[in-house]
Amino acid sequence: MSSVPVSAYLALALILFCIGLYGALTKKNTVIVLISIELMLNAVNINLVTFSKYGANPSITGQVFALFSIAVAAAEVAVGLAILISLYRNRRSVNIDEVNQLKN
Amino acid sequence: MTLTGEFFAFMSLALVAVIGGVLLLNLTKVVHMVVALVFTFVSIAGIYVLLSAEFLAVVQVMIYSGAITIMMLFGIMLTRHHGDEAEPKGGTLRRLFLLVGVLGFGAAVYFGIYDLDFEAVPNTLHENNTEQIGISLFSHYIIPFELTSVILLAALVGAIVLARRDDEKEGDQE
Amino acid sequence: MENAWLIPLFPLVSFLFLLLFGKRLKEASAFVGILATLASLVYSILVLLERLESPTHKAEAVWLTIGNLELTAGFEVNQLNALMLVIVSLVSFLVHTYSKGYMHGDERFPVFYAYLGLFTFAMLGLVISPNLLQTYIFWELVGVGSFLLIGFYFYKESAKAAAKKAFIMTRIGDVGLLIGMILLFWQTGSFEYDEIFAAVEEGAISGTMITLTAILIFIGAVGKSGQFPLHTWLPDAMEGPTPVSALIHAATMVAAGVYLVASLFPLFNASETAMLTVAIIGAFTAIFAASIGLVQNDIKRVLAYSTVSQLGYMMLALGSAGYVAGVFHLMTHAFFKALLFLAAGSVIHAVHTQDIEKMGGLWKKLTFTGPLFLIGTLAISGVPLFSGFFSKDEILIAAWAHGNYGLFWLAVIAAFFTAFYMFRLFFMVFTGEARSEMKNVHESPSVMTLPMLVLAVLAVVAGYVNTPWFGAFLGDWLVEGNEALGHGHIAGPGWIMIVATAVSLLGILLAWMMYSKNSISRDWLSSRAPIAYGVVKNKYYIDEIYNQSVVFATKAISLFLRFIELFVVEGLVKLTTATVQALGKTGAKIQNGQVQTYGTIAFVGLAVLMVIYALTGGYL
Amino acid sequence: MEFNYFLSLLVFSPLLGILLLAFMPKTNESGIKMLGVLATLPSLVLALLAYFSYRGGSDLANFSEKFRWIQFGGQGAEQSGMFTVNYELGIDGFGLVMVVLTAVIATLAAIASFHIKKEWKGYYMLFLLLEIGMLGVFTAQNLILFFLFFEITLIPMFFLIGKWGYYEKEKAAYSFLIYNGLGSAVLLIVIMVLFSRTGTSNIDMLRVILNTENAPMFAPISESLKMGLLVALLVAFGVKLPIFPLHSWMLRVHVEAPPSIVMIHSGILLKIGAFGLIRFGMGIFPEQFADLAVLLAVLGVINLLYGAFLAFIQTDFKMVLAYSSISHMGIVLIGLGALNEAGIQGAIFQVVSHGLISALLFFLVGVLYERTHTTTLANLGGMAKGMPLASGFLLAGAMASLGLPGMSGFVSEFMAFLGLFEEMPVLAAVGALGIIMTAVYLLRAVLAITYGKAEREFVGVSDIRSFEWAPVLVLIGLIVLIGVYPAVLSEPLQATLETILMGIGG
Repeated sequence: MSSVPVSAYLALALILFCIGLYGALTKKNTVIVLISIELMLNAVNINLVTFSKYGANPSITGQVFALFSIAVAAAEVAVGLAILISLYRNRRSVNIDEVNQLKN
Repeated sequence: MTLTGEFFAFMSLALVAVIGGVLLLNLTKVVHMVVALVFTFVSIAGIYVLLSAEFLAVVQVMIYSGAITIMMLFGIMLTRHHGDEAEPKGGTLRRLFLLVGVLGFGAAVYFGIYDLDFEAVPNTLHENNTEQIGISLFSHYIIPFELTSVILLAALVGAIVLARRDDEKEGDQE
Repeated sequence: MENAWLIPLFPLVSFLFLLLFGKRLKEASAFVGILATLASLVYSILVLLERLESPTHKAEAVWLTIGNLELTAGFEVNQLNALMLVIVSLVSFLVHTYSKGYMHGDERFPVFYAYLGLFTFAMLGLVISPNLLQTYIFWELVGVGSFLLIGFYFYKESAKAAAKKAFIMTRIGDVGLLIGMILLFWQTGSFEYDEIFAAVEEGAISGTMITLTAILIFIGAVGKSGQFPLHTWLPDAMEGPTPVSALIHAATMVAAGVYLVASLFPLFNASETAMLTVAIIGAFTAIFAASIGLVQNDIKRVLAYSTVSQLGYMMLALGSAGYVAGVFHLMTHAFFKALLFLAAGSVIHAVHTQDIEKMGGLWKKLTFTGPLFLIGTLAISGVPLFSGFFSKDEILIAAWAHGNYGLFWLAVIAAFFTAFYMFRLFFMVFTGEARSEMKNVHESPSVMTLPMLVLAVLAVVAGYVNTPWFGAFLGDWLVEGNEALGHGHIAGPGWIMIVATAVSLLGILLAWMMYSKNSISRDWLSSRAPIAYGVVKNKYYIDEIYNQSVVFATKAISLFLRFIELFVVEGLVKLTTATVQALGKTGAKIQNGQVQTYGTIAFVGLAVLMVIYALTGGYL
Repeated sequence: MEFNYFLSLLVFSPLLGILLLAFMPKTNESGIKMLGVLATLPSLVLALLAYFSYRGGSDLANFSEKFRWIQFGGQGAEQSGMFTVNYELGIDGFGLVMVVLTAVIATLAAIASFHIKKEWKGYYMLFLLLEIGMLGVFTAQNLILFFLFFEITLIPMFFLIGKWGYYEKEKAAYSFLIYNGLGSAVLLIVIMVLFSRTGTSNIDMLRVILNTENAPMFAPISESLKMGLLVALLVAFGVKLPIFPLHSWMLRVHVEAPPSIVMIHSGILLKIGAFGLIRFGMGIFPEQFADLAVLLAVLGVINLLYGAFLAFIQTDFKMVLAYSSISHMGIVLIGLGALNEAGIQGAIFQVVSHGLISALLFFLVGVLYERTHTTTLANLGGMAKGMPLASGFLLAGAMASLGLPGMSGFVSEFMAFLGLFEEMPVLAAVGALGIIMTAVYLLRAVLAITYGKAEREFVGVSDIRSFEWAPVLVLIGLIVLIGVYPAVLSEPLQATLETILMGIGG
């Protein structure tokens, strides 16, 4: 039997998620914001994999989903960086404070 | 809870992951932050191994620790950074507000999971893990799999278009 | 007697008629008023005569229904009421007649008569009321009549102030009456006098309650009858035309307080404390007002303080269980005080001043008014054979017999004061040399002197209906069939009569020596004890004290409440608006266009919701 | 006798006037004014007809009318009659009295509106709309209809104050709208809770349902919820009445609105608060109301004294009257707080009596302002010289207001205190101080205007003339009539009182 309880994995995922969230909402650098979002996705992946093993109905599905998630995250990073670069070209800055087009 | 090797492994991996995350928040240089996060990603790969997901662990190392981190570093390098990486002043109220929110959220979720434990059911995930994933992916999840490829394609095209259109604009201006 | 309710209606008709057509009638309005009061007078005399033989008549109808309660209105003719009817309608009739001469030439002549009609109506209505509620209604109406007449010269600031003061001071008393009356109602279940008395007799009300209600009702009487401490309005009320002072502030309305206590006598009699309160207030007022009267220089004010003092006598009588004495003095006082006021009016009419320092030597010029004034003075001073002598004597005996020895001696001193200041007034006005130039001094027309003559006759003879020598006819009749009212005549030691005579003669003598013969210097008192003189001269500074305390306190409370209004109530309003505005501004500020801010807000909102769900277990 | 559509006709007859006014040329001043007054007459005639046929023995239930109007909920609800909102009008004794009062004061205020100086057309159209709202409020038999009419009164009032008022009219209009809008919002919440939980909005049915054990309901209404609803009602109608400390809007309206509108406002609109409290508060939640009785009595005494003391130091006659209204509404609360026959009847009497008296006083304020262009006490004085009649009536109005016997004010004041003395003698004795204060501040103000030395500039002013006689005489006449012969008012009320008291169980 496992000596590490489910809740420990979940707690780890929670901590990472919170760190990612905090980073995503406070960091000024857009690159760091993007990477913080990756961290949040990773935390979610941990949950998926954990439940795939220790869930009420363990199966491979969780891992498959994590895989999908990683794939989508990779795509997202690609697009995100593309936007970042185009933004930088327009504004000469990656400071997220200066991105406030929503206001106008 | 018994003190087993698995426990030690988990504890050390988790510790490294969390430290990586905290460093992400506290370091001042962008490159250092990304590097700190590499540790986190690798530890997460280790956690996957503990959770009998060897294939996923490898993918994690390849995609995150490899591809994404490299891309991020390229992004950083492509965008010029002024010397001052110090956080701009102001926004402390919002940070505090957010911190309270995050802690509240964490507490609320932790309240939900802290004594969660399922009846452990014997499983066979660790046997031929990659094969299992492959079977599942190409039989049951074939349509999502194909759709993922569409997404990746779209992302690829999108990224190119985003970058190129700006080039043209710049070219027009120049 | 079945139609006694018509008596008040005559003046009411006169009031309404003059209100509508007075403008066209001009001075002919006087005839309307005189005729109406004459009708009332004749009817009242008929009712009185009938009442001498037949028993009390009472008739009532439902006035107001409150669920199961039925409040009634009607009229009652008992001995006291019948007597009051005659007194009121007689004085009213005489004053109506007198005013025709006195008010001649006033541009608001019809209005004056209309007001007189209103007052007479209310006063007559008051004295035939069979229950407390109706009494209260007319009680207030006479107050209004008095208010209107005091303020008749509305363009004078002093008249305005006096009218306002009169109304408010009596209103204070009225609230006492109202509270007492309502408390009594919930104790006995009725406003009817006879039912209240029955309940008192059965012991249905606790002793404390009797005392409480009696004293509360007495507060009403204090206000109306100008007793201490609510007396200050009465001297000021002299701002009204003099016939008004004679009618309202001497003979009728101010006596209403005495009448009220008299008609509720069984209630008062059931409580020793209440009786003692009445007696003490009465005796104190008697000597207190008399002492002020000693030094006043306004002819009407002297008479006003004398009225206050005499009313105090009546209260003392009632408080000493001298029911008959009180009512008797009420009657004689009505006659001689009305006479004095009318005579004073005649003097004022002739010399156009009220300051006695400026008068003097009028005896020869006012050949008719002078002797009549003297008769009144003699009567009020208690000189034997005049009416005031008998009634005052009765009061002194009642006080002695009831065991109020201290109050008795106070009353005796007050009697001395009375004789002194009344003759001081007489000597200063009528004897000696004129102290200022007076032209065109002429005797009043007969329409003014005739009423005075009638009153003078009554001032002399009215006393003989109730004397220790020829039988207490009035007393026996008043208490007939009602033991609760006490005996018709209270026997007292014979020396009281001698003492009373002696003090009044002493007072006259002293006044003669000071003001006529000048053998004692006039400023004897003012030079010896200037402080005491100043205090008395300024009416013990009561007005000033009230101004400093009650009026000031009222203003302070008002200002304090305005402070609350401005800062608390309005402050709350402003706080609310400020909060709403601040919320709106914050909301606008948050919309800064940054994704992170939006994300923060959205996420914190989610977190708050989650925390709430977690804490409430998922169900709100 | 059949009275189909009688009440609808009564309530909506001013609509005819609005339609006709719409076709009048804007400049035809006298025509518009005449039409405006005439348009109020049908309601008056019908209201009086209803009153006299009631006094003649006709049953008030005959006047009721009812049509199915709006259906909420699905098929099943329609069959069971639940969640149906009917258009239903009806009157009981209290409603009848209020309708007559409204019709009378509306006509008189229409006459008083002759003083209005501009845009008569719009004025009279709004005025008539206001009258529809007021009549509807007193005849509506269900809460939703009541609410609609209640709101109809708000909008014309807003424009009437904001357009035809004095210097700070806009501010007054806004504070009127905001306060009353909030009150309405609270009222709407109460109505919706009741409607959604019981499936009916009919007042009589609500009374039955809420006071029967285990009556069928969609969702239970606990005792504490009932209490909450009652408190909400108290707030909603307390704004209207107004109860301290919700009164500050009303002062502004009294001062800034044109006098003819204040006649309506002080005469009737404030009374909707009292009407609502009696009809809904006391009618639907009798038990909870009994629990709140002490609070109400205390609030009443506070209102009475607070208004009186503040009226004492005001320098503007209109402010004096405004605070006097607060003070007099305290007597309504005192009567309600007493919660016995005498008290409630006293409260209703006070509602009617104060309606008449304040209408009279504000009409005279209008007359005075018309001539002197000021209502500041310090600037006035000696008006009895130049306009003896108006001064006389002003004095009479003040006397009625301070509760002189023989006038309506006394009867109501007396009964309210009679009631309260039975229940809470000490509190009542404190409140009785208010009777003295009333005399003090009213005499101070009225004497400052009428007595004393005449200001030279006002010597030549004319007295009451032509059309001004009608309101004065009618109002004085009614005040004296009620004062001398209160049965005209008390008899129609007896049945209503019995119903209310049965609910309270006293």
